[in-house]
Order: sequence, then structure tokens, then C-alpha cells
Amino acid sequence: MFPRSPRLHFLAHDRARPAVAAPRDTVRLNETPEGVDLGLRPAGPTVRALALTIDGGIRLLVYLALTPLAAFAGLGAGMILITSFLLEWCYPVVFEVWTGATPGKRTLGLMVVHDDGTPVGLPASLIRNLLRVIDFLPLFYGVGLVCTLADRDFRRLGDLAAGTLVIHAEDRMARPAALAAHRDTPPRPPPAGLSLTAAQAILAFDERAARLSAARRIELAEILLARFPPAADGQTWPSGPAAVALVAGYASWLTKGR
Amino acid sequence: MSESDTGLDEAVARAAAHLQALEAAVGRALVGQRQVLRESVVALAAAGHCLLEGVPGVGKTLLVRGLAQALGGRFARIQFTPDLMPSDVTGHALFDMKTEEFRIRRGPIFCNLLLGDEINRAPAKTQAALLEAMQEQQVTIEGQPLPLPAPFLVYATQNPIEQEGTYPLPQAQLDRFLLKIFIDYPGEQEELDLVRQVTNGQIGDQLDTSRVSRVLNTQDITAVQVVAARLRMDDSVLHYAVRLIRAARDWQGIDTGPGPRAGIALVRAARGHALAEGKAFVTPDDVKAMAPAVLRHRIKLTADLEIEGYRPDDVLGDLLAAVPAPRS
Amino acid sequence: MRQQPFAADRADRWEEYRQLLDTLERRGRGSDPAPVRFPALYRRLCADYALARARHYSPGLIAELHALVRRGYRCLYQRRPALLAPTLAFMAAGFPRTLRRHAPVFWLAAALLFLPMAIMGVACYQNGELIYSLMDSSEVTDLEALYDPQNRKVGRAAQRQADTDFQMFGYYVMNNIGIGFRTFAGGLLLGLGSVIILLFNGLAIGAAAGHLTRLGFESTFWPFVSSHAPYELTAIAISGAAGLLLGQALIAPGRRTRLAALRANARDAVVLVGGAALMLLLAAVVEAFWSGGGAPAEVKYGVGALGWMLVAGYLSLAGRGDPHGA
Amino acid sequence: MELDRAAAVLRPRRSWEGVDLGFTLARLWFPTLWLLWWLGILVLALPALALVGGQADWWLVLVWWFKPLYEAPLVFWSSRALFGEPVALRDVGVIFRSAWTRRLLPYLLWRRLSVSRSFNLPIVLLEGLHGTAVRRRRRVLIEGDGTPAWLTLICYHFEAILWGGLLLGLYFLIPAGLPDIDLAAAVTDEQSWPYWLSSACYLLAASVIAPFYICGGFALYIGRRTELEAWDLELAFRQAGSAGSTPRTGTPGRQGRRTGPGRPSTMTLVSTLLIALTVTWPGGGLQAATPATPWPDAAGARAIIAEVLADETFGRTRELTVWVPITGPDEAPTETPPWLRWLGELALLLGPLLKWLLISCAVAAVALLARRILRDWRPETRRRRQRSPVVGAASPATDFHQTPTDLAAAVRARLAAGDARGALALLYRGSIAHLSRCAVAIPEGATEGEVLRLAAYHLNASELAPLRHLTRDWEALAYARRAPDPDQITAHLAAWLRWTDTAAPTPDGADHGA
Repeated sequence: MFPRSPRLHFLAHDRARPAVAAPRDTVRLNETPEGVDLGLRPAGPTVRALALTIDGGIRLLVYLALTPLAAFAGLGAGMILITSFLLEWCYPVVFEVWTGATPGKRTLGLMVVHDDGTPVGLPASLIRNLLRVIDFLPLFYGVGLVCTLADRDFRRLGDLAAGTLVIHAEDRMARPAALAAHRDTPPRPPPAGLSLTAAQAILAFDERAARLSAARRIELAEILLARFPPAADGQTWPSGPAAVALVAGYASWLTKGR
Repeated sequence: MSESDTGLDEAVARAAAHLQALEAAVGRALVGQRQVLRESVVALAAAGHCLLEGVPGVGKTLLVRGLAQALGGRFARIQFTPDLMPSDVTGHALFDMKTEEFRIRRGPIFCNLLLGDEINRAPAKTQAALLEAMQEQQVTIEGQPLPLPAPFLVYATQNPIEQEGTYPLPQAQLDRFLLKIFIDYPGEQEELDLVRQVTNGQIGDQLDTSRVSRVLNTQDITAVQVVAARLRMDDSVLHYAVRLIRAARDWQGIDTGPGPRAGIALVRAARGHALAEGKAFVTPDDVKAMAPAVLRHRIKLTADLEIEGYRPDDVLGDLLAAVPAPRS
Repeated sequence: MRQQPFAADRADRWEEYRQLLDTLERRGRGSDPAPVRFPALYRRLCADYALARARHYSPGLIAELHALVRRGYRCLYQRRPALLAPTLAFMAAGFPRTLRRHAPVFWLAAALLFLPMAIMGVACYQNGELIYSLMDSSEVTDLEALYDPQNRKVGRAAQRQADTDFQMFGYYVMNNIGIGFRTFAGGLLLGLGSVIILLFNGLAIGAAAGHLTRLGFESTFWPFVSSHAPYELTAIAISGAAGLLLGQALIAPGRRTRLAALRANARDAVVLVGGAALMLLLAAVVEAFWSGGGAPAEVKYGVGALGWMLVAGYLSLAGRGDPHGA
Repeated sequence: MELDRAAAVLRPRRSWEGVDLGFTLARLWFPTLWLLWWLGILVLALPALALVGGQADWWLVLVWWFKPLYEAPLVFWSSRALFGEPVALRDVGVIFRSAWTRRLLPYLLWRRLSVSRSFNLPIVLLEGLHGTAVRRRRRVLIEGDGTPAWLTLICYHFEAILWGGLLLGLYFLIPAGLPDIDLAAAVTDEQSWPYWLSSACYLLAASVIAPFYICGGFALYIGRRTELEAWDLELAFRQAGSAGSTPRTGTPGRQGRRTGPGRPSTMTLVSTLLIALTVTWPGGGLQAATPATPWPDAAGARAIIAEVLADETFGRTRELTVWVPITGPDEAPTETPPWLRWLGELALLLGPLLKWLLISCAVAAVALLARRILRDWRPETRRRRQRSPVVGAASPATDFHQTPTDLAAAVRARLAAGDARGALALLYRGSIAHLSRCAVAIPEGATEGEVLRLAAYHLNASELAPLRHLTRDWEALAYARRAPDPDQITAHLAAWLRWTDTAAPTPDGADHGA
């Protein structure tokens, strides 16, 4: 009678659910076996082109460094040929499987993953890099460019065939003040009926306040307070720095309660 | 200690025999559904009310009528409809022209076993009247408090599929039910037995509880409930129950966890279960066996999981497997 | 629970997790004892992250937890491939089995390579002019010079040294495996690329063979090619089959979407290409260090025949005995 | 279009991600933007063609130079579309009138070659600033970030790649028999028809890239404002009021997902704010790396000069072939440094070494492969392989309860000390540990009854019976404080020893205590 729903864990979820409601974000949500949604942020053609250029430069440097080898007739030429084979076909594969990204991508904070967010494995990396030949057609990744522009997740043909994504890796440095437990502002209860979105915005305001100019801080705080109906005892909402302090008080109340 | 132990042992043996007889008696009418039967009997032993959920035709009403038949005592049934008024449940005062004074007319609620059919079809006010009575064990009519008879048990049913025109019970009201029993379709063999049994010499399709014999009276029920409440429960088992409840509050996928009343309910239900199993003490097995029935209506899943069609039992299964059992 | 008590309550665990994560990410394939606590910590963190989101804690906290979960996810679900054993297993079972599963495609690719080769070979043997329809005259002259028995350069000449061999090895690796890869990748052009490369290679090789035999250079040409041909030609045909698989997914995806069919076929195709690449590597070794060597022609023919038998036996039998079934 | 469908998610993001968002939006709006671009260029290109008298090169330069003119409507349209008020294409007059303002003029003259054009256009067009105000504002917004410049550079390359790709594709696609495209003429000879073809290809490429370029810059601009002025928070705060006055709705999860705008009234406000508001925002504290200098018209001039010099009046080129004796670079054997000679010898040595290394590697690989294949064939190894998973699972993977190595002795010691509970607990834990050694997976949450049920799957009746008794006694002891006889425990211990001896031939140390 009731369709037995699948159990929470232990079941293979559909790999890579399509991006959800808000397609105007670049985030692609992906559910892990633990049942949480991980956001992957696919990287667009511009930054990838730049990464490609850097990788090209690195390869060029290797070639330049190898030219003295040509002095050793056959052996040197053989070495150069083998190296160029390795550079042409294996360079991206080795780096992607080993460290998750080629040096060029790494410099720009990119990373290659399967479309379910797991680190890219040897088969997928092989597929996407062998098919590079096709993406390269007819001239400097013309096919790849058109494909990345047209695809929702900026994938080129090789990515489509291999089921991989190039994504922005997360900032390792970003450790917001949220964990520092710095708040010693006296908590002030916000007005009743505050929506969760607004509550979250207040928290975000508190976190990002340091990045804003003082004038803008005041402006934002006043915008918020102006939207609340006036208090029952006829008291008006404060303005200026007092408004910022009041909103900080709300944030404090929202984080730790009374 | 040992003296009271032996006394208790005897009482337990007697009570367990009662419960098993009850189960056997009702089982003659309700084929299959052993789990449901066991849980209903546990609710009886733990003196708690039950919410039965299942699609039409799986035997909700049959179960309760069978119980009533086996128990003796007064049985009443209220079909909840959108136009049912609170006074239709509790009763009302009417003016007697002859004696020129108010006379209290007691509603169907004054009974030992009440079957509230499709409780979610009545508006909130009527539901509240019933649920108040369940909580207080008394009804107030015209300012006059009237106590309900001593074993007072409510078995309410609701239909999970037809949601149109229903008034879902609020979370706080649901808390008043000790257990939410989920009745599924019977297995193949059981369904075969059921069809065979029902169509054998049966005219029409009214419920047949004729082969259920009376095995208990109201005094017996009260005695069983007393024994259940006195059943021995070790601290480690108590801790286990509380640990389960606390884990459920912080569990991923559960939006609103169970309240403190859930812990009390779980312990009561575990006692009832131990008694129904014929044990003189409660083991973690009892707690674990009753946890889904006690918790499934007390938690609310997060919106994500609900949209994806998970049900509380799925999440509870994970939780029960993950919370360590006392074993040392 | 409010955010701050929530974070404070879990701060220790998060810190431990973060440290474990750091060590996990830093060590490559180190020999540290496996961090047994990590999966449990990761699962707890996932739960915390889900809670933080459901309870609408501050975006900063959510972002922080999200980053931690993502790093952990990557660590936990990482595959660390060993090299030798999987390669052996792959060549011993995975590759031949996959090939047998796609036998029709392989036979098609082989036909596309060998039939034109045979026809062109016979035709060029009959007609001396025909080769010029395929190559221009300078190429033909080069070819003739390469295999001219008068020209002592060919084969294992006395002055031919080890480093020349090595150069040739590099050249063969670069050229042949490159051709194999291109044959495969050409499959993405609806299979046409693979078909064309196969056809063209077949025609060219056939033409060269026919032409040289006609000129009477068979004493240098046939011994040279016979030893490595089994591996090289088969491998090119296999690469072509892999390319055709891609093309098939695009032209006739069946009841799947084109993308899904492509992905499914690419998974098998890359297995074929991998096996073919290893075969080509073997061919390059043979070609560079044995084919040009001074062994008598009869021995080389024998080695060639043995090679064909080995390849046929390998591709048709290997991996059949494995209990896990083909 | 519904309002909440039209907004992008505003949140702080890295600049490259901002560009990516722009590209996503451009793909979404591509048909409109593309048409708009062509409308803009048609207005100019046709008169320009007449103006230059049909000269392809001049025409192309002119059309290229006035690119900002066609890009401005795109900026305007995307800004309206982002905030949920897309202007219909039939109101094209409105779009062009709003986009072609006097403020665009610098971008058609000395700022034409500015490297961050797509980023600057929104500042100029939407905030209505000009002069030094623009410069100050740009400095504040850009904060030394090079992404806008990179975006311009990369998009130029994209154009070139698309252009070249189109041309090459045409070249390859034209079947034999038809006149071939002369690729050299297509880029150099402005009189030839391939040049016109190539110009058309260029325009097509530019039209494809332009929406992406403009949206990329626009999204970058939006991203910077989100970062610096917390725009997303402003939107959320404005919504907070409207949500605050109405009762909370039942689906907070849904609301939380959407940080973008949601209500028509606020949205109108915000978008008019965006268009009309002249932001008087002090840029104090934030310093830019370099002040932007006005760019002279050098590149354009150089192109013109080149054109002029190419004219026949200034001379022509002639091809002459002469024979010249080759005097090669004097090959006097400059003495080779000893290290080089030494290296050469090493190479000679290395050659055979590498060769034999390779050969032996190949032989070894083939031998290993052959061995492996043969081993797969042999039936006895097959049997061994089948059993191996059981062996693997038998090693205690997760042993939550530490049991002493010599369990029997420990139990006896406890018994002697009169600790019946400890002895029985130890015995029970030992049983569970032994079960998990026999490949019965026992989860952490399993209670006694479940352990028994799990064991029943794997053990036969004679093995199960002692365990059942042990469990019963253990439960009575643990949960009812009813200690069994010490004799009973000894009996359990004996049964346990019998069980562990027969069930597994070589479990670890615990079993040799008997």
C-alpha cells in the first residue's frame, strides 16, 4: 500500500541530482550517502582557459629545459620524444589523479572531481583527457569552448563522457568568526514574528559587519529596523550607531539566547 | 527483597497469563498482524491510549471490537465526522420538564474502551474535547466534573491516505497517545487465512467477533496495569531509554525531536512489553521493540526528507541501530 | 539549541576532525596508522551540518561546516589505486573480457583495418602505379629507401647503436600510441573519425606492403614487420573498436539518453583503449629492440607466427577461468 | 516572467565565481541578448558600410571600435532582467534610449581600449556617474582585483578562437569542386571575398561572445557590490519587514533556500534603486593599486598607419630569387668542455642500459601476466579464492568490547573473587566478540535479543542453545539483579570453551586457556 520509501543510509542514491530550484546560482547540489547536500561550484570557461594557459606554459618550460638533450643524438631524441608523449597524454592525468588538479588549475583554486563530488579516479581522468583531442578541434579548444558555454555545469565533451566536473575548490583560509565565540554584546530579543530568512540575514550581517563601511552598516541596520512595526509602548527605533548596536544585540540573542 | 520478589513473580506470571490469553482471544478474530496485536496489548497493560493508522480494511475496527469483546467492560464507538460536536462526545445537560431540573446526559465517552474512528475527520474543537478527557480522565459538563470509569482506554484510528477534508492532529495532541500503531496489509498466507475465515459461513460483511470469548474483566485489567507499573527496571535500561530520546532530538533529519513526555511513554511502554513477554524485569530489548511505536508520532522530519518520501520509521531505524545498547 | 551552545558543545570534536583532516590531506600514501575515528567523526559532522542548515544558523557557520564536510567527503571516498596488481588483474581478466563482450564491434573495426589492407596490398602488388594515389612520390621514395636491401641502413646494421634503438623506441611510443588514442577519440565524431583513421591506416599499410613486395624488397620488409605486427595491428583495431563504441552511443543510444549511453560506453571503451595502449607499448619494445635485430628471417617469421597465436589465445581465453564470471 | 524566477542568487563569492554566474545568466538570456546585440550593430554597420565605401578592412575596424555601443543595451537589459523586470524586445526603443547616454561617450573615444570595459559599463550606465566619480567608484569596487582585465583578455581570445574555428570549419566543410577558401587571403587581402567571409565569421563570433562578456562583467560588478555593500543583506532586510508583519508561514525550509528577492513591491523599489540611485558612498579606507590613465588612440592609429603604408603609392614588394654561396658558421672545433664529453660517454653507456632495462621490464610484465592468467585457470586456486572473503571477514574488524586475551582464566579469577556479575559480563562479552569473529556482524545498537536473533542465522541449534541460556542468565543478572549459581557460570564457561574450540580452528589467543 504505502510505497516503502528507501532507507536513509546504505542505499545508493541517484548520483548527481540535477541542480535544484534556483538555476541562477552556479551551485550544483549533490547528496552524499550521509544524507547531506554538498554544493559543488562548477568553474566556467574563463578561469579554465587561464588554467590551461598556465599548464601550457609549464609544459613549454619543460620542453625548453629538455632542448639540451638533443645534443645526445639518438638517446636524447628518444628521451625528448618520450617526454613529449608523457607531457601530451599523461601530464593532466597524473596530476589530476594524484593531487586532484593540474598545477595550472591548482594555482587558480580549481579541482577536477566526479560529478558526485568524489575525487577523480584514473578511468574518468583518462577519458576526459584522451577526449581532449576532440575538444581541441578545430582550433585551440573551439569545440570545448562552445560546449562549456552551452552546458549548465560548464562541461566540455570530455567531461560529459567521463562524468567529471571542474569545480572551484573551497577556500581553506576562510574560517569565519562564527566559531570564535567572540560575542560579548548584550543580547536583545528581536521582535516577534521574525522570519528564519531574516534571522539568518541578521546573523550574516553580524559576521560581515567588519567588511562594511561604518556608514553602510548604519544604513543597513536602519533599513532593517524601519521594516519592523513600532513597539507597543510607542518607543521609536534608534538610528545611527545605536541601530547597529541593536542589530548586533539581535544577532547575539539569536546565537546564544538570553 | 526476595520475598517481595517472589510475590511480584507470581503477580507477573498471573498478569502475563492474562495478557497472553487476551492476545490469543483477539488473535482468533484478527488474523495475522501479530505485531499490531502485541502493541495494542502493551498499550492496555501500560494504561495508555493508542492511535491506529492504516488504510481502510486492514482491521483497525475489528481489532478494537475484538479487544472489547475479550475484555468485558463498556465499549463505545464514535464515528468522527466534520459535524460532530464536542457535546456529542462528552455528553450534555438537558432540562427535564417533568422534574424541572437539569439532568446530565452522559456521552459515549463514559466507557472503558472507546473506539474513535477516523479521529482526524472531526474539527479541532471536538478532537480537543476527546483529548482533554484522555488526559484528565474526567469530563466537565456544566461545571460539574464527572470522572471517567477506571480503566479508560482510547483507540483512535486515522486513515493516512485520504487527506482531503481532514484536520490533522497537532503535535501537542499527538503526544497524548502512548503509541501510534501502524497497521500494514497482512502477508500473503495471512491474507489467505483471513479470506478463508471470513467467508466461511458468513452472511454479509459485518465484522465477526463472535469467536472471541471474554477472558478478562475490568478488575483484571487494573491488576495487570498495576503489575506493569511495578515491573522492575534497571538503571542501565532507564539510561538507554533516555539516551534514545536525547539522540532523537539531535538526530540529522529530525526537525522536531520528541519532548520529555516521550521518555516517560517509552519507559511505560517498555514495561508493558516486558509484561506481555512474560518477564519480571525490563530489558533493553523491550525498550527497543517499543521505541518506533512510541516515537513515530512524536518526531517531525525535516522538509527535505519529507519531500523525498522518507517516513519516521526509516529514520528511527537508523537511530536505533546507531545508539549503543547497554551490554556491559 | 542556539548556535553558540551548539558550536561550543561540538568545538572539540570539530577541532579533532580538522586536525585529522589536515594530517590525512598532508600525507600522500604515508604509512601512518589508519585514523579509525575519522569516519565516525565525519558522520557526526555531516549530522551537525544538516542540523545547522535546518536550524538556520549563521551563514558563516554553515559555510565553515560545509567546507569541512566537503574536504572530509573527498578524503573518505578517495580511491587510492595500487599500480601493479590492478594492472595485472586488468590485463589478465578485465581487458580481454571487455573486448569479448564487445566482440562484434571489434570484428567490425578489424574488418575496417584489415580488409582494405589486404585489398590494397594485392592491388598494389599487381599495379605499380596505384600507390601514388595514396602517397606522393617523395613519400614513396623515402619508403623505398628505408627498405632497400642495398641500403645497409635498414635492419640491424653494424653501426646502429643502442641509443638509436632507444630513439626509435621513443618514436614508436609517441607515434603508435598517439595513433591509437586518436583512433579512439575520433569515435566522438559520430564514429566517423575512427572509421577514417582505420581505413586510412589499413590502406597505407597495405599499399606499402604490396609495393615493397612488388619491388622485391621482401627480404627486409617482411622480417621487420612480422614480429611486432600481431600486437600493433590488433591494438590499433581495438582502439578503433573503442572509438566505434563511442560512435555507437551517439548514433544509436538505444533506450538511454545519448549522454547516458555515451557515459556507459565510454567506461568500456576506456578499458579497451587502456589495454590497447599497453599492447602498443609491448609492440614498441619489440619493434625497437627485436624487429630491427640481426636474427635470421625464419626466426622472425616464427616469432611473428607465435605472436599471432599468443594474441589470439590471450584475447579469446584469458580471464575465462576466473570464478567471478565473464 | 515571475519575479522570483528571474533573480539570481546574490551571495558573496569569489570574483571568478562571479564571472561564472554571469556566464550562467548569459546562457539563460542568450537569445534576447544576442538579438539585442545584432539590433545594435545593424543600426551602425549599414551606414558605416556606405561611409567607408565598401572597404572591408575599414568597415571592420569601425564596427569593432564601436563595440561599446552595442554592449550598452545588453548591460541595461540584463540589469532589468536580473531584478525580475525584463524589458520586452518590442520596447527596443526604451532600451536603446536608456542605454545610449552621453556617459557612454568616453567609452567610444579614449576609454575604448580600457581593459575592464564590461566591469566599468555597469558603473557608468546604471549608477549614472561620470568623470572622476566614475574613477573613484571603480577604484573602490575593483580593489586591485585583476579579474575584469583578465575577463576582457580571455574573451578577446574566445572571439579569436571562435572566429578561427568557424573559418577553419568552413574551409574543411566545403566539398572539393567548389571554390576553396583561401585562408591567407581571408586574413590579409581586404579585396577578396574570403575576407568578407572572414569578417562575417568574426561578427558572428563576437555576437556569441558579447552576451557572455557583458554578463560576466555585470555579474562581477554585482558580486563586488554584494561583497562590499552587503546587497544581499539589504534585500533580505527589506523582505524581513514584510515577513515580520505577516504571520510566519509553515515552510521555513523553503524560504531559507531563497535569499533572492521575492516581493514585487520591494523588487520594484530595489531595481529603481539600482537604476536611479546615485550612490554617494565614501570610498575612504579602500585604496586602489593604480589610477587609470586616459589611453591615447595609439593602437587605432597604428592600424591606420599600417593601412596607409600598405598602399601602392608608398612602394610595393617584389620577390627576387638569387643564388648565394652558403658560408656556414665557422665550424672550427671549439674544444668541447670535458663535462660534455663525459656526459656523452655516459649517454653511450646509458643507452644499452636503458634498452636492457626496458626489455627486461617487458619480459617480466609478460611473464607476470602469463602467470596470473594461468593461475586464474587452475581450479584449486579458484576454490581458495572463493573461501578468502570468509577468512577476511573473520578477522575481528570492529571489536567494541575489549576482552582479555585469556578469557577463561579471567572468568575463573572473577568467580574466585566472588564477582559473579563481572564473570558473567565477561563471558557474555566474550561470546559477542567470538560471534563477530565468526563473521556475524553485530552493530553497536544491537540488544541482547537482537544478538541472539543474528546468531540464530549463523549457528546451528546445538551451538545456539548455550548462548541462549547464557543470554537469559545474563539478562536476569544485569536487569533484575538475580545472580545465578556460581556452578551455573562454570557450566556456561565450559559450554563457551566447547563452542569456541569447535567453531573456529584458529581464533586468537583467547581460546587456548582451556
